[in-house]
Amino acid sequence: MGGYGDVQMIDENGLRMDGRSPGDIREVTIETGVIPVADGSCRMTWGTNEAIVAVYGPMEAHPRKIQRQDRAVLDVAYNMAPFSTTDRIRPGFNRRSREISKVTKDALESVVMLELYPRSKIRVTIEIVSAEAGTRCVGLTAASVALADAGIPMTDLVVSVASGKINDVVVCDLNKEEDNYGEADLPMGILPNSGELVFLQMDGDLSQEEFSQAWEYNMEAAQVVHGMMVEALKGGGSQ
Amino acid sequence: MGGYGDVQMIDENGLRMDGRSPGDIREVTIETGVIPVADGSCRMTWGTNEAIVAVYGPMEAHPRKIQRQDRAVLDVAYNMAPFSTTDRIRPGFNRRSREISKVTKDALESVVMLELYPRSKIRVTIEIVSAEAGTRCVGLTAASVALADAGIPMTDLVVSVASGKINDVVVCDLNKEEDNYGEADLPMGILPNSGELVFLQMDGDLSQEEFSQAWEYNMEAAQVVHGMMVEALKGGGSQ
Amino acid sequence: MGGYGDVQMIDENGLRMDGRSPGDIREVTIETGVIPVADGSCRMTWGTNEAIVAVYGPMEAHPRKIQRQDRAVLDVAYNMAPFSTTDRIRPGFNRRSREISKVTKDALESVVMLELYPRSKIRVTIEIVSAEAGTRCVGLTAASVALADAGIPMTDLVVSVASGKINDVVVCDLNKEEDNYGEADLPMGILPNSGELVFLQMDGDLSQEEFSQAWEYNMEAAQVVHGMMVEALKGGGSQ
Amino acid sequence: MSIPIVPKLLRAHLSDLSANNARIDGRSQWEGRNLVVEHSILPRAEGSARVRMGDTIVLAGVKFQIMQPYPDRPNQGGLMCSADVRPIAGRNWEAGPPSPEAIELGRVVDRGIRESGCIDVDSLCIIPGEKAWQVILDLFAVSDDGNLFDAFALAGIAALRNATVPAERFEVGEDYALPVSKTPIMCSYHKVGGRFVYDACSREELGGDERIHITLGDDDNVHSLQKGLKGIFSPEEFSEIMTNARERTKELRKIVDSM
Amino acid sequence: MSIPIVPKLLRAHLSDLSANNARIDGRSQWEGRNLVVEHSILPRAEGSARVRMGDTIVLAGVKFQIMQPYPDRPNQGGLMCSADVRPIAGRNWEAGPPSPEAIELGRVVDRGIRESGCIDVDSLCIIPGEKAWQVILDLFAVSDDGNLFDAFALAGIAALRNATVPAERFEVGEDYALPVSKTPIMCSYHKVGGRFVYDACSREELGGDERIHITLGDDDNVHSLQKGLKGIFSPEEFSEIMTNARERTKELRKIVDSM
Amino acid sequence: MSIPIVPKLLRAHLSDLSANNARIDGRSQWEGRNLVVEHSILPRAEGSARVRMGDTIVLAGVKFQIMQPYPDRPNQGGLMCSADVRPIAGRNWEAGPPSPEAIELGRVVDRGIRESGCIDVDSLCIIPGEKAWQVILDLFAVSDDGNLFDAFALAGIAALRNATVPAERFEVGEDYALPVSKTPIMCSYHKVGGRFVYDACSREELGGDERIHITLGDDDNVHSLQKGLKGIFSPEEFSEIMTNARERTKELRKIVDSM
Repeated sequence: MGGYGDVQMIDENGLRMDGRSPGDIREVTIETGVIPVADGSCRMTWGTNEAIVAVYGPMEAHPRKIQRQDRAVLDVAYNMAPFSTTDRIRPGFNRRSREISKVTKDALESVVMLELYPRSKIRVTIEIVSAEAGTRCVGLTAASVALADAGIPMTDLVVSVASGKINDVVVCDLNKEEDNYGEADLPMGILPNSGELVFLQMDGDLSQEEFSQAWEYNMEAAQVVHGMMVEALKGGGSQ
Repeated sequence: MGGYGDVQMIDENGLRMDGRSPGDIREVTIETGVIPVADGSCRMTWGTNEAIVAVYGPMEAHPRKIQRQDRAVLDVAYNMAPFSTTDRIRPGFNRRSREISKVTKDALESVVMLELYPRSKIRVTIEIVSAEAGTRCVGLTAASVALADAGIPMTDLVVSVASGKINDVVVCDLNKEEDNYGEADLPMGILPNSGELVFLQMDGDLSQEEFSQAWEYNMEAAQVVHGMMVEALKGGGSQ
Repeated sequence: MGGYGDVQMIDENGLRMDGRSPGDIREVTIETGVIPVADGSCRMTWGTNEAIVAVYGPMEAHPRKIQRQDRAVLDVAYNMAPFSTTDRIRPGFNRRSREISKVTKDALESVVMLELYPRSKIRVTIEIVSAEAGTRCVGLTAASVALADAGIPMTDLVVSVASGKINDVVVCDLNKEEDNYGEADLPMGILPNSGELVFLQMDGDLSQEEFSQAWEYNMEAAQVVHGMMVEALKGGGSQ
Repeated sequence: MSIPIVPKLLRAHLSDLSANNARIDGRSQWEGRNLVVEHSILPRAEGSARVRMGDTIVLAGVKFQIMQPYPDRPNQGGLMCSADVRPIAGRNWEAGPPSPEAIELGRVVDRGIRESGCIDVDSLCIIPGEKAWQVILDLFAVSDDGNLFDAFALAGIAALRNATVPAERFEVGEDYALPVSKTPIMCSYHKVGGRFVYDACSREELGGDERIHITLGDDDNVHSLQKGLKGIFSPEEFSEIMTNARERTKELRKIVDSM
Repeated sequence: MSIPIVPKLLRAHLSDLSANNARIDGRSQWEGRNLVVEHSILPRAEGSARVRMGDTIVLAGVKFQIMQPYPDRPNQGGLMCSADVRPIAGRNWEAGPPSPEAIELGRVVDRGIRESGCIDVDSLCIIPGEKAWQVILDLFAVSDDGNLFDAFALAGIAALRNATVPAERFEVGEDYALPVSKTPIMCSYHKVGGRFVYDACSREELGGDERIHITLGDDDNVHSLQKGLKGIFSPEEFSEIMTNARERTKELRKIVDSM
Repeated sequence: MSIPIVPKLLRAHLSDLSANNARIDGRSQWEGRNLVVEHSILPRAEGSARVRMGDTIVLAGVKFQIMQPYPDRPNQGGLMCSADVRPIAGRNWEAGPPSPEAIELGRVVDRGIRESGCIDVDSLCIIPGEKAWQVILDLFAVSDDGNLFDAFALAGIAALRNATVPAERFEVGEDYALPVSKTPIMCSYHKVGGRFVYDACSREELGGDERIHITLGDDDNVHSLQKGLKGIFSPEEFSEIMTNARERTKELRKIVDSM
């Protein structure tokens, strides 16, 4: 986390520079069926983040050595397009993307009913084409919508939200400027029906009280976003 | 293409700096059977270009997943040796070589009777050990001679020649100095018996009339080179 | 080899800067069973060199294409840890390590009775965690102890020692300072029971007489180290 | 890219259609698919475009970096064009280093734009010998239903024409529109069922033979050609598609120029 | 890392044990294995430590390089943390580029140390804008019997606290102890047989589900969290392990601080 | 390099031949194959040679670059030797990153040339601390019928002796012949059918055991040794091949020195 400098990001009324209250999230839009050749897909914007996700499968897993006799394998890749950030990103190997791919896969495997498709493969590709702050949350949330759009059975959707801290105040869903001066970041992946978790990361500095507040904000925001996901899946539908 | 500067490359009699007329090609030599351990091979010099090509096969295609039930697979690699150019070339991955390997393979697959050798592999390796200008043409032409030297049935030989433009004049077979100031390059892969094409690239700037002239030069030069290829295959022969 | 400068490394009594006579080796310690999860292991210190070796196997060789019907395959890797040298070593591909891995494998294959374990694999990993001079010798020697610790049958142990030349004097087992000014290095891998060789490298400049002296020192030192290896294998033993 | 096995049935079906002067999706021989070109769609890019041709969708984004000019060309900046087809775009595209197909795609599109001279590299100089702009055009496939070449080329030139040089952010002056003086347009033809057609869809690519890419400039001059895949064609066939390309590029250029 | 097939028998056995409040190696739910922390064990490193937790053994070594500070932070040096699990450490670890598992390991340990602020990057400046120290912490697994995360984190902070800045060798002043102001400690919990346990051994990792890593600072502040692997957990479960982590990190911090 | 399965029949045949003091191609134990050394055969290289030993053919090319000397050796240039065995040279050589076999080849040839001191790196200095020549020797296999080591080493030293420093092209003075003061020569011996032979052909390599490479200098001093492949040899065997190498290197040195 950055966290240096003494820039004032919260005004005297407790509002943030973009007018949000501490617990508010940015504007979110969700659209399904956006990739005609995919089995399921989702475009999600969140502030000026934009993630596009394609799901292919269940399909034959090859080479055969990756097959599992009792379940499908889930192949998850998270990537940032070269033009998604202020400074261009060079294509290719990237430790950050590898780690996010792995934890996203870990989260999705917790809900996808892989045992229904032995010996097959389901491929989930998350592309961030515009990045603000919180891309891993947008990607994971959009991925669960795309899986639903593809008709892959899941025990629940996953909603991912992050809260953080600026100017020693806990706030939900940091935007880019807040993130530059942020003192902590707590992304979570929440099952909206049970309130359980499948994804959790955190870095920075949070006291136990601040931590509880951030946790609470995430839980509340997850309910809001969940409503929009359900709406999008009713309305949109894959082509 | 370079194309800048106002260096005069054509004299008042319409002759080029090395004395050639616009439609003339450089000196060419062709030799077969130059690699004792290969099934077929060819060394071709063209100006101060030198290409060496080895053909191995038909042989077992492995790993098995690359095998095709109804035909042989053709494996074609074009490479420039480190000492083939004025500035040394670092060995290793190279987008230009990958593209030339691909289009050369596409051209050769159009004439090699792959269906005669199901489940097998034929490997063609083109090494440029001295480069002037037009190495992709020399490599493709030498590869078709080496395939014939290996006794691989083909529907026709492939002759590859390039024409271009210097000082707004269309000329055939640019040499190195001409290429440095060249304004266009049109390499073609021609079947000498039918006049059909299996390879075509072009970059630079050619009006429709210039384009027709360059095309014509290539067609004529192909007949000249074809005669030398047939001669070499009669005389040489693999060891 | 370095070999420049006129630093005096041998005193008037013919002793070296650390007090050793020309034929003496540095202090050596050998310990087995140091890696609880491995089938055999060895930690060897030699001066301030420290090598740790793990042996896994015999185990199933996969993928199947690496299997041999009539013997086990031996997989040997030599590597220097990033913190093993004064200047940190970047992890990753390294031509020097690849070559040392190969010649170490060649040496060990000469004594391990691979034919007893058809279709299986034995994996030997040599990690240099502290490097002074002569790490390839320490690694090879420690590897043969670790193989014995794993109970893998061998026709003999391998003892590896190097002699060299400083100030035009042939000496055994160069330490780091001597190596910086060394004029030659002759590492050998010796079977202590027969006096035969399975490993030999050399670089630098040695007259035929100097070469014979260096050879002789190595043969003598091998007997000394062999005694310690036998002792360690009696005393230690894998857990 | 993993190579799908071509079903003989598909080839036979395409041949039958071709014999009846028909195509698998009902189009005529020289008819393109529905086309939508949008620009300014990527908030972090200095120029961007989205092209949709039927079910093929691509993005193009322009970014700028400051480079040191090459010693022998102290007054020139640079143009770099990179095409990436990642697994999102279709089930046969795989992760990993760029496949020969993706390399060819990027290089062919790059040549068409570069050789047209639409970007004057001398105009990219900031301080001679010290600083110049490097223009980076990234092409990104979202959905591959065939003919990525034309979609990339169109998105590429549209994104360049949409680009603003971010001089303020780099503290070297005021922002200005990237000067793009020409509009090179690529048209691609695939041989399907024995004849060439314009703008093949993926089933036509799968069951077809060679493809030819033609990039023409504002004055009909040829800037780039490429024949790809196994196949033999005659001078007469080439002449026919070149004639078509002269018409078609004019239509497409109007769309881009009017943006 | 090659992924071993998990025998159903092992999972069943672990479930039975768990139902009886027992563990496969006889420990209780929150009990750690035998712990030995040593320092100054690598002659070529500027700081080093060896940690043994049961049959898991790791090394940590600190090296220094001189770097040019980033233009926007001219007074700051850097910290780099790299974890490597090579084939020596266990039969399922394979040679080659770092696996996703090894990448996650390194990044999670890195975050815990970095985010605690235990190293003041401003103190690493030598000449503002020109020279600063880059601290490189290399974590190296010798024997993997489970819970490499905690072993790496512990060896890492111990090695840093043991490190001497080699200013003399680089001819920029006199050597001095690297200032390390805090002692972040990681505790890891695996879900085994349906409940979380502390400090899982490799058989528990193999037959278990998700794991959670918690790094706490001197004042119990949270510096890093990570959930890994497939699995679902409740807020109550998380609350329970967080409570345990607050106790356990205090005990471990004492060991490190007393060295 | 893909590893061909060694037919037991070939090994048995080679043993029988050896027992009768014969070799598979009719040569005697210490007899080399037909040798042709040519120079100045690569128009773009500053020095070049082609060596043909029986059906083994290799090329060597010398190129020059300007480098900045290392801080601790401001008056020295450098020598880099790189060996590449690409698929052209034989059906078992494969494309891709250099195999362990190719790496060993390059490093052994490099050491023989480097350690002989035949190139005085001090003579490569242009401006102390600023500019020096880097000599790059590229070895390239055209046809591998065995003993690439000796062919590479011979072509390498011949190409270096043939090289002209291209000072004019780099605008740092007049061209001059690269000073090469010595002629290190490598001789290689393979154990075939239980005894060592000189200059093995590929069938002998395939059905043989270990190989030993010896590089001797003008005064018979040893500059480099390497034992490769699985096999055990005695001091007596080594002594015998060393004696042979002293004779043979003299003959080969005459050929190179007379060019």
